[in-house]
Amino acid sequence: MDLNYSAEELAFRDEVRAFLDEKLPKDISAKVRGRGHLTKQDMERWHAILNEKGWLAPNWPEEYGGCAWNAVQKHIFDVECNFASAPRIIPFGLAMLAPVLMKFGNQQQKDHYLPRILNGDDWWCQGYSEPGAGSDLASLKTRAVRDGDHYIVNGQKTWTTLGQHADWIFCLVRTDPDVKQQEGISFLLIDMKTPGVEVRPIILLDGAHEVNEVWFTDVRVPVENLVGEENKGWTYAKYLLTHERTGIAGVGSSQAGLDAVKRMAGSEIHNGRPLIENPHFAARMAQVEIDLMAMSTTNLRIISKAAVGQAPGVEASMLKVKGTIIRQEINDLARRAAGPYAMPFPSEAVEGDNDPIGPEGAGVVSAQYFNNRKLSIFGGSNEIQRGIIAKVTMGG
Amino acid sequence: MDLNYSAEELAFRDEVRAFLDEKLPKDISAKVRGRGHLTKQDMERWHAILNEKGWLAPNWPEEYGGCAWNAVQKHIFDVECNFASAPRIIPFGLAMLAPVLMKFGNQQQKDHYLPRILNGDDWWCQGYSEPGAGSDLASLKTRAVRDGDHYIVNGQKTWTTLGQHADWIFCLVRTDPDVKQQEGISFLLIDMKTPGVEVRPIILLDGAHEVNEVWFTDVRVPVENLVGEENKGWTYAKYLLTHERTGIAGVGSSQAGLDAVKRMAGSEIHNGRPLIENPHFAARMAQVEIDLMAMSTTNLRIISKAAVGQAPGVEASMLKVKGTIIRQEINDLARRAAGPYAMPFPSEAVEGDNDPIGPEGAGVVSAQYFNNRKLSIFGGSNEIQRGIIAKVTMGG
Amino acid sequence: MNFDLTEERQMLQDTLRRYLADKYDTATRNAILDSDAGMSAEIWTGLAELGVIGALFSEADGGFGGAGFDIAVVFEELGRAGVVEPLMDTAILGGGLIAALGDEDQKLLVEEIIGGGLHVAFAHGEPSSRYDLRRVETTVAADGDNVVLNGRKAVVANAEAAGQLIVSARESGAAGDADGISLFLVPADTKGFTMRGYAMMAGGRAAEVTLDNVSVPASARLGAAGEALPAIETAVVSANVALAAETMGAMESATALTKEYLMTRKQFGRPIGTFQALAHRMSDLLIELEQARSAVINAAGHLETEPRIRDMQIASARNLMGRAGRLVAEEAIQMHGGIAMTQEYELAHIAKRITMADHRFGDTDYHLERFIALSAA
Amino acid sequence: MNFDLTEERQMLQDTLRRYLADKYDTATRNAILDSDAGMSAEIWTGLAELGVIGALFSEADGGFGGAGFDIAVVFEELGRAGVVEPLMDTAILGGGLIAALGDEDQKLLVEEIIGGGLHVAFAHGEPSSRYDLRRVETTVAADGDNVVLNGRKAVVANAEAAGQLIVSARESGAAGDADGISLFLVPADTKGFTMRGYAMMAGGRAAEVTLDNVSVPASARLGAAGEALPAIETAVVSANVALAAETMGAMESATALTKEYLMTRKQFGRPIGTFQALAHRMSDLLIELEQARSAVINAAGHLETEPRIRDMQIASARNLMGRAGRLVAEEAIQMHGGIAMTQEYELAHIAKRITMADHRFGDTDYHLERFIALSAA
Repeated sequence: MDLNYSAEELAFRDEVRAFLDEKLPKDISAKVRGRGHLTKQDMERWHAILNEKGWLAPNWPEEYGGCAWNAVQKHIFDVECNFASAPRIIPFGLAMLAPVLMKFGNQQQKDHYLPRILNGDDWWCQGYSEPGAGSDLASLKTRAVRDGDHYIVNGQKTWTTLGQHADWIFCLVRTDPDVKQQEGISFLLIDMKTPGVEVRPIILLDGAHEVNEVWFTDVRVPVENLVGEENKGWTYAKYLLTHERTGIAGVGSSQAGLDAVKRMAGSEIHNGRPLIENPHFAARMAQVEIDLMAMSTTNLRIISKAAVGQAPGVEASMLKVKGTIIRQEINDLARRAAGPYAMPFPSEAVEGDNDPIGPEGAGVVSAQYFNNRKLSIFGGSNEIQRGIIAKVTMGG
Repeated sequence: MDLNYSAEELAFRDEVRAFLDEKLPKDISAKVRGRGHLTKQDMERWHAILNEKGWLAPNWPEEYGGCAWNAVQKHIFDVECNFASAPRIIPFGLAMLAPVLMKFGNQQQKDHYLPRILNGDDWWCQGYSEPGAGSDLASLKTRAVRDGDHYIVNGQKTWTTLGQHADWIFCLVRTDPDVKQQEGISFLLIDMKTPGVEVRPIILLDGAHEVNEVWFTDVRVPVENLVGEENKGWTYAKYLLTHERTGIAGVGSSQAGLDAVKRMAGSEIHNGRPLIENPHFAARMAQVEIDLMAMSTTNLRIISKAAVGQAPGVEASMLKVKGTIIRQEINDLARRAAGPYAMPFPSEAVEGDNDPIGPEGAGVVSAQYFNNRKLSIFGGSNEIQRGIIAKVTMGG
Repeated sequence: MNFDLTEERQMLQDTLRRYLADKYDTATRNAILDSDAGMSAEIWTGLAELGVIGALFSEADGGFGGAGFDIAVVFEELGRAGVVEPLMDTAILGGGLIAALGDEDQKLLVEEIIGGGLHVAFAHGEPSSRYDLRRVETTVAADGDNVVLNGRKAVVANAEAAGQLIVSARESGAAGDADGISLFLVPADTKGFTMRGYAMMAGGRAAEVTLDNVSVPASARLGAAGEALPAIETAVVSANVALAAETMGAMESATALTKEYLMTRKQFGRPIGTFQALAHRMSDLLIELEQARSAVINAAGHLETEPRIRDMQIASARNLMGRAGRLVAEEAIQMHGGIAMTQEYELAHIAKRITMADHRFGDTDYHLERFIALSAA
Repeated sequence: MNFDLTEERQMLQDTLRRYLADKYDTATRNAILDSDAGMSAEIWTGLAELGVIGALFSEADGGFGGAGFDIAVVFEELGRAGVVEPLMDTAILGGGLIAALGDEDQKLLVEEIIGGGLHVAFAHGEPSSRYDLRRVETTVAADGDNVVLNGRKAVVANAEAAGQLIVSARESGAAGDADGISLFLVPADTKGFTMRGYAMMAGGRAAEVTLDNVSVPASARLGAAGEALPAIETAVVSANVALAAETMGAMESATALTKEYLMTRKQFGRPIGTFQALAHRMSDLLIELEQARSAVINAAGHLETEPRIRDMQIASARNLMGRAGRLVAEEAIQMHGGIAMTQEYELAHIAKRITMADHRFGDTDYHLERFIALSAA
């Protein structure tokens, strides 16, 4: 065992730092640091910069234009990006659809979609969840009925993240209603501009518009947009869900968040001393930092193992649960640090071109606290993850 | 609402204090304060003193020799007894069997057993749990087969508290094996001196002998020892389990325990200052004290309600869960306060007539910490209690 | 000792609960949240007419209540319905301070408050004071018969709606001193005020208030010069009872919504409340709700006791509410899943009320520290 | 960066695990616990013959290991099997201090230790020192070529079995000073020692040691006069790695036993592990176990780094182990129910090992404070 970076790893870290220093637009990193609202254009600019460098797809094989990084390199890149306040890369095309296409798509689909994902030609969103289904994906009701060269799709998806920006959606649809729940599901690619597709915003409790309902009314989808075999979609969805997810632990994000809390607690004065010196606040901070130090190593251990071909399996669920607990705890610390200034609503009155009020970064701590309750709900709730861990390790 | 004691209540408190000051033997209270080992004789002495005063049975109706106290008086008595380091009164006869006999026993049984319980003639123990049944009481296997004027009892009970001292045991036995689990159970009183009854000690993880296995091999029990009707025992057992239990929250015990922790933390020196001034220790202590202040009021609210005839129902389960969490947290604080002196095993080498080692009271903190893990396991585990709360409040 | 509400309070509670059930549903409240004023004049008048404001004042002050349990009963109901109208700011703080310190003339305002005709804001906290009631840096200087105020006040709730602001300023001493703090009753239209208003996360509005040579007659001072801190502390004690009770009421709603959701929502063919993990976690919420109820009773019941005991009970209640409230808010959202993440669902607002209460007059840790300090005293 | 054990360490781990699985079952261990010596000479010899003691020393000191990961591998296995034999006291502390400070003659003892022929006790803590390594009040006075020691040492683990005791005493300064502490290597049969021995809650024995004019040659001093603290701190750092690894090993056993119990034990006709509440809680234990494993790796991997980083990792690991260990020990017992409350069941001992480790060289809060102090430095 060796916990130190090797010379090569240090060189790689320096290369990443130099790149971020030179290429990450300052206006974008300022927004990320201040937790401001990123526009679609902001996200696309950064996507293009990474693509130009060839660093957009750490998890893709080289043949498709991936980075061919090992686990430690991916970790370094994650930490440095967060440290430099780079935006996160939208995962739907790159990290979610692409692996499915690579494994189950036909040659034509690979040739067509994969380069467009890298180039940012298509913005993808995900159509898994349905109203009333919660984490019980297999109960989905959206129907696709074969009609000649097309499927006719009817139904509704929900919690579709950034669906308002999307050109395409990859969907789970029911193609055979007469079989057991997990059978009869297919994996379909749908152009959002097709007549009958409607996106309706869902406003989250912090006022943010980031998820949507997507309604399908007699939407005609060419059969060539089916991925893999009809009625085998559940297999592909499971593959996607259990596929290696380097970023699932959110280590870099948590480290950046904790740094921000430390800055605020260093400047806020409580009883005549910086809040960071208050033993009760310091204890909360130290405990989450200690948990994060351990999880960071857990994360590296797991992705190292994954790198040499061992499936991460149940460990991804462990990282998801612990990772979200830590991130949410850091969000909680941030709101505490802000004191009474956690109360204002981060509207245009206190953000944007107006001078911020309260300590630096305080404007959005509460919004982020509430918004990030989603971390333990969406993408397979922590209850689902705990169920997976128990089932895999105890059987039954 | 009025949170203050009335003049009558204050007078009652003074009366209790004066009584305890005068009548509670100093050698016994010293043992309780030092958490030393109480002998059977110690417990019987205190039982007799209370009986002489007429204060042995707060929950019994006056007609049977009870105190006829209201809820507040019972609370005052509990708190003052704990404050004065009085031993707890063994509940099996007084608080558990007696209410069942009063409600379901025949006149002969009431006339015979109830006075003997008050006088301390019979030491009772409880025969509910069986090996492998855990909290699933209804699955019990001990058989009682009618044979003329007797039942022939075969089987095994476990976790029988202080069974080594007992003259009698009240038992749940299966009298009809052919019906659904909860039917076919009877409530039987068995003389421990009957041939075929064998008590085997179970040593708990802290080294204490306080629970036992009780084995029955062809034990002949006269049919007049059946309480109520044959095969109706489950009803009686449930009555007992849900019967008003003033002491279930353990408020007085927790207050006394917290006082002991404060004393130790006031004298232990950490970083040159009393441990009680250390912010991290103080925070742990304050939080449990705050929880206890609230639970003490919850307890009073609930027993006041019970006093005017409203059944406490699910609230007893709430008090059990929160009460055990608080008591166990105080045990944890006590071991922390003792520092390295929590490590010695409280054997004769460091107790009894030998000078104690370490800070006052440190000798048994770890033993008590481990022993009191039982609080959330025995007498209906906290999981069972949570299930009851959920079932009653949510139905289903 | 007894734990029964008086008949009057029971009636007040029933009346208020019915009124809010009738007039203050989720859609109405969400419309209020979206409005420019951030509150409803109609509801305000309605509450005044019901006597809800009067219940927060003693008979001597023109009301018919004002005891700890009156505050608790009212704010439990406000919390249960997620009411955002500023009863705490106008009545408990504003009205309370005027009643405690005002002269005959000033006290006439209390009548206006009880009638629903006047809003008041308590402009006390400053950008660097956090929860410290003594950290006042706003200055006051004599200028003939007038006094001139200069300084900045932070997150002043209800500032824009207020007809009168109660402004604290320092006559002498350093920022953290107990002595030297005065209060001034300043009409909102006085020259020299600048307000930067904004909505708050859990509803209602507040403002950053700048005082630039705000000149008022010396008679605008409430009580004796430099001696306002004890009255401020007393008013804040009442506000803390109100906050605790409001949080408890909101916790009641959060647990009730969650219970209902768990019973109706099905997954894998069964109500999700029958899954043991959720059932047990729901039980823990119900236990904490009882703890919270007792903490509010303790705080309300000791409002008129000697300060050390009173303050320990207040600190205790707010600390418990901070911990239990966080658990309930987070668990209620988690057990609901996605639906509770949406603004239009009732729980979203209730959870925000619970959480944001932890940022007024001291958070969980602040009250823990106070409890520790008072225990050692 | 890589997370694979070297082949040697993997082999050491396998060998030790097999040996203990074979020789150290619950019944054997419980018999050892009941014995007067509180340990087994046969096991001690066996461990020495396997090279387990040697693995804790560097080649320079006559061993073939001594790095952080050597300690971690050995103690994880000892923890997993609930071993009560005093490897930490004799080898890590005793042997470590002699190797660090001893002269040629004194260092000959290390060979004896590695061979299994000598026990050592580190008599450092005192009745009022708690976890403070600097709080030494035992005195040392020169007396010709001899020095005379007077004082009391508290909860000295392995004192009765030790052939040599390493006694700390103060040459100068006040109780809490860093400077002025010396160590002396004192044969157990030296006149003036009084030992009051006792068994410990989690196995093994300790003693209260009184030094009444214990006179030894000045050459018994280990290292330079008054300058022993850095070496003590370094030895305790290694002991903390050992404690963390041992706790982690014990947590592995506790979770494994619980998992097995949940899968085999049935209630209401189903294995209790299929009840969702228990399944989810079991998952949390497994998550904390991975956290603990990482904390041990971090601590062991930084044993040779600069002191501030090293000490932060140590404090971090012990704090995490205190929290996660408590959770695992308490939950494992709770999920088992009654059976885990009995002395004869394996988990009872394992839970005690986990919990009692929190009382050696600083508890959860002590290490949290250290982490905070080091973070601020």
